[in-house]
Amino acid sequence: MRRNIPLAVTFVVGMLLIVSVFLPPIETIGEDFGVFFSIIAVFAFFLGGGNLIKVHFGKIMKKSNDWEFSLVTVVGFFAMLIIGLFKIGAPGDISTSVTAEGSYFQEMFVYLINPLQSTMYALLAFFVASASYRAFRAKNREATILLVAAFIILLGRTPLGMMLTGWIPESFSIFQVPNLAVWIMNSPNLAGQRAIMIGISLGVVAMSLRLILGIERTYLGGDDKG
Amino acid sequence: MLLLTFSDIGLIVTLVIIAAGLGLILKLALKGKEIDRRIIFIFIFFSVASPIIFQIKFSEKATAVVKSIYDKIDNLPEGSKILISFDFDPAMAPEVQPMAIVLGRHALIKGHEVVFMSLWTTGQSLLTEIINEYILPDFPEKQEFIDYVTLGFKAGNEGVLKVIATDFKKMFPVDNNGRPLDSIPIFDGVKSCSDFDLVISIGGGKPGPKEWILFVTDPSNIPMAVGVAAVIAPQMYPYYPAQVLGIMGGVKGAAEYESEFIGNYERFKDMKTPGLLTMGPQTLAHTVIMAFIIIGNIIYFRKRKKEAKS
Amino acid sequence: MSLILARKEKRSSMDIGMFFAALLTLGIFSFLYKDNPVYKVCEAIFVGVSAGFWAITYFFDNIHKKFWLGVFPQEGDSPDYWLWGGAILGFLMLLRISNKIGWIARWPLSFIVGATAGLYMMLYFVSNALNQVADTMMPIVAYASDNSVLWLDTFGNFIVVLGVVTGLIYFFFSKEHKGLFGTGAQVGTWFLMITFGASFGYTVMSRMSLLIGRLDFLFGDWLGLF
Amino acid sequence: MKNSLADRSSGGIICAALITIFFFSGPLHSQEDLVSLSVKKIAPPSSLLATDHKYDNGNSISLSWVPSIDDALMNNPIVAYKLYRSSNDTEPNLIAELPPGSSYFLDNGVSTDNSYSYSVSASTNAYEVLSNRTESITPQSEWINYNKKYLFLMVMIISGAIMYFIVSAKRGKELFVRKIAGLEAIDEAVGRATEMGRPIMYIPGIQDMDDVQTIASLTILGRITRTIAEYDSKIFMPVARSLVMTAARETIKASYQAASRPDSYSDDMVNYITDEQFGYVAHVNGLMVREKPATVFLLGAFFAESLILAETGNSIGAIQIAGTARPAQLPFFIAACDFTLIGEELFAASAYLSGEPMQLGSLKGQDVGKAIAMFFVLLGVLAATVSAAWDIELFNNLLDNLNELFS
Repeated sequence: MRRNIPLAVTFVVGMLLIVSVFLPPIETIGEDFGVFFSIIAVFAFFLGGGNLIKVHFGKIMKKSNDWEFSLVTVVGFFAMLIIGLFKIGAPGDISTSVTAEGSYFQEMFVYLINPLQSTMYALLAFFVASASYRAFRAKNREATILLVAAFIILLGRTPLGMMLTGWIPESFSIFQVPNLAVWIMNSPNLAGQRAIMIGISLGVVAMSLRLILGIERTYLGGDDKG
Repeated sequence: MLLLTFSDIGLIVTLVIIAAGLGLILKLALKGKEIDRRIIFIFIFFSVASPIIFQIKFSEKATAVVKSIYDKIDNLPEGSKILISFDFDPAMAPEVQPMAIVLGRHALIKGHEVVFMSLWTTGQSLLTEIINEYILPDFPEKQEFIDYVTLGFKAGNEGVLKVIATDFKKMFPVDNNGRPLDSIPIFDGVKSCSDFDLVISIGGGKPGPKEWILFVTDPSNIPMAVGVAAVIAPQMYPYYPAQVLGIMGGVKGAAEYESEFIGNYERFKDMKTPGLLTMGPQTLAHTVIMAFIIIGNIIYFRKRKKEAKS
Repeated sequence: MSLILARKEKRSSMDIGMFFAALLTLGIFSFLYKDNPVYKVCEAIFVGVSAGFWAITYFFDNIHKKFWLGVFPQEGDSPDYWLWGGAILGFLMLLRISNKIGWIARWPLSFIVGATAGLYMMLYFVSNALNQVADTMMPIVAYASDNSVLWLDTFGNFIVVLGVVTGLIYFFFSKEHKGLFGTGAQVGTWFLMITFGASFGYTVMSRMSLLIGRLDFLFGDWLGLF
Repeated sequence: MKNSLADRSSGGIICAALITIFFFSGPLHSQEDLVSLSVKKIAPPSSLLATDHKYDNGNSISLSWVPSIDDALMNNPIVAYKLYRSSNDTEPNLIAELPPGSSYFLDNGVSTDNSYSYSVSASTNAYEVLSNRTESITPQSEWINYNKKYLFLMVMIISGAIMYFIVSAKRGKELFVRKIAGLEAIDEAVGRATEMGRPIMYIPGIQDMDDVQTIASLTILGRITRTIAEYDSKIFMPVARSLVMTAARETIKASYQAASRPDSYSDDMVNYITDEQFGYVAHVNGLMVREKPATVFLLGAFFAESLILAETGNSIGAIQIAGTARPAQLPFFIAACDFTLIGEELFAASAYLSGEPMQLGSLKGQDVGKAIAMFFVLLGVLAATVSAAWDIELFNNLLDNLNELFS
């Protein structure tokens, strides 16, 4: 029971979504699933959010290492819930959107979440540099190809590229670095991307079939005791 | 007389510091020492921050694809009619907005008659903002309807293009403010897009430059130039030079154009050039990254040599 | 005033929101040196506030807009009863808390897994496999409008086809990479390496713009240097 | 335009018409009417045909008509075609305005409950002329979309190949599967963590359970935790989605049971952090430098955070095994991680690790899929090249057929 019902559900639902592509009356069932999913996900949030509170309250109660920061997290979480649920600061009555201009919820987004988001994102500028320093070394043939391709593209995107190779006559202009960079992006890069994408789609088809047919069932537990 | 500006001093200081730092690191590298990633971080921070603070601009030499657009606008006789379409939204704006600004300025200073429009709903407010806040303040002498006109946004995507290719006023009976096109001097003698001497689309999504080429300028053989986001640029190259006379790709394309523009027009020597200003830090950072890749390889080969010996 | 772009946090430097935004920006950057209490505070705020942000957003978007207004619509519309299905599955999910009947939570899970498998199988098959194969079926020899052969484009086309085929050979699982087949796989890896190197180099610039944006905010909007 | 009036030989008639119309039109629209008067009368669009759109759920009707003969390329007086629909013989409503030159429209706003009739008009700036009304039509719902027969065929071939090898493997046919370096390294990576007495960190990407990569990641998690349970190492797994938390707990629990160590399992192994992409990353970064895991798995759907996580993991000296099916993020994993599962390998990983014949059989089936893809690529290239160069009919037809097959 505990195993077979879930396996049957997976099979039926999976097959339904596959054949729905060919059957007009149930064509939109995929979109309906999206709505279903978003509702289920909100319910699941009670588990996730509950876990968040549990973990941090636990730390605060036990006064374990770094409990002060847990306090900050919990206060932030509840503050956001209250501000949002009661739409504090939102102009007009309760029917206005929670993200309306001037609502505290929106202000929190603009002045707290937004700068945090964009700064975390901006860390990439540094990591891109340290990763290329470490990874782009001519250790073997593959690594050398990687290095050369990356270097040409990098060079092609600065004035240096034109400065170094601008002298090459127009009839051989493909060897000017900026043009070479465009060629690499359009030919070998495109080919590699396509091979990866075709491979991925076949991988997805095979894995989906394994899941639907119940051959792959790790997500339900490895054996029959569960 | 040699007069150094604030930016020049900044550039010299920055270059000296970076060069000295890299030299020092190279020396350590030759001894076979690995570099802490935080040193790389400092270099990246410095090479981005310093050009921003000192407003350093590198003069970009315009590549042929960009230069051809500049030359086209520069060489058209005064009073030529140019159509510029802003086909982008705020998300794409950082990359392509600089192009819109500099193209607008260039067309106006040459005394051309410029028509602005947009195929994107979200382009409408950007269009107004760019024209009123960036372009017009420098041209108090220019008159609406005689020197320029804003048609605003028109819904219908490619449909709009198919119509204006043969009949402009059918799609735009009135301008942005409801004034009939027939009463606007710029539109005297304009029947379709073919009556423009140059059409420029700035954007990167759909509808955008590609649709302009396919539906309007290619069938009627109208001179066409495009400005696109960097990721789209490779898709535009197949159209060059037969179907489009030039392409500006990403901030770099904008910077090349700005460089050409401020170099030739004394009046705009000190204008704000968002393209060049973003390119400054990017160029330095790219150069620093490439330097580190080279240093990394030097360290690697040193080590391998040592290991081979022992 | 900002040097390059107009952003959301557009206010005078005296503003308290602006001050916080700048402080959080610096706090996140401090992680680059090493982990420290300031970063920990930023992290704690980020986690708490953003979890609350999403909880509220999900609540209003999914439960209120999609579910509640769906089953209890405004006058004139007929209610979508099937949405209850999502709510019931969501409720079953919550049974996870119980030790005794927690296993029922697997039903909604298997529903999701089945649906995702079915949906993605078709989606990937069409958009990745079929479309990419179709795009590669092109003439190798490229002609100019006067019927002369464009050698460079022809070479580019040849490279694309070669790259796709050898790239796919690399992904073969059930055949040993030996002999001619091995050579094919080897060439395939080279194409993949070019792809990775080129894509890496190509993204460096956009990553730098993120940092430029942040520094522009710090120096321009906040400190008002220009 | 106004000058053209004078050129007419039948100027008198037009003048008469002009005066007549002038009288009938009120003074309110006088200006507009003056413009319209200079436009000659236009012919209506004709032969409007409303047919049920085939192979749909009865929610569309296709309309086609012959454009007005005045719809010409030069000096076209027509501004738009307007489509009117009347449902169940009620008052017609305007449903669409189309640019000149149009002759087709798909009306998606219908249902099988009503019957509809249509008319189309051609209009100039001031003048509109209607076509005949069509017969009443009720859209039909079909059960099967025959337009997708080739897609169905392709799906059947690929799925058939995969299932054939699953079945033949089940019957005991030996199958060879080449080594995948990233997966071979798992045992060693887990062992290393055990030796060093440090935990293992598992990150399943930042997408929810409705992304197939997350599911692939959880199937791999099931295999890896089995090994972890056997070695008795510690695993911790911060996640960005509540559903993934629940599913991952189920998976890990089951693996611990399978390894006969159910007591070692605890819910604390998996924790929900936040749905916010970079909030999650901020926390995971902090966790990495504080907990110093010896091994980090980054398997699933990753976006811009891929490199932030991988570089931080690298800075603490962890062995990193990564994998994603998002082509844009692969370069970063290749650069910063020790082993990377590239696209398809991510989906094959669980089957590979299981070592079960049926699972391995499906990998063989996948290879058949790749062989078919290669075959069609080469065939298509051949057909297209020959057809472009010499215009041989056989190859032209072949190319047409292939294009239809892949449309």
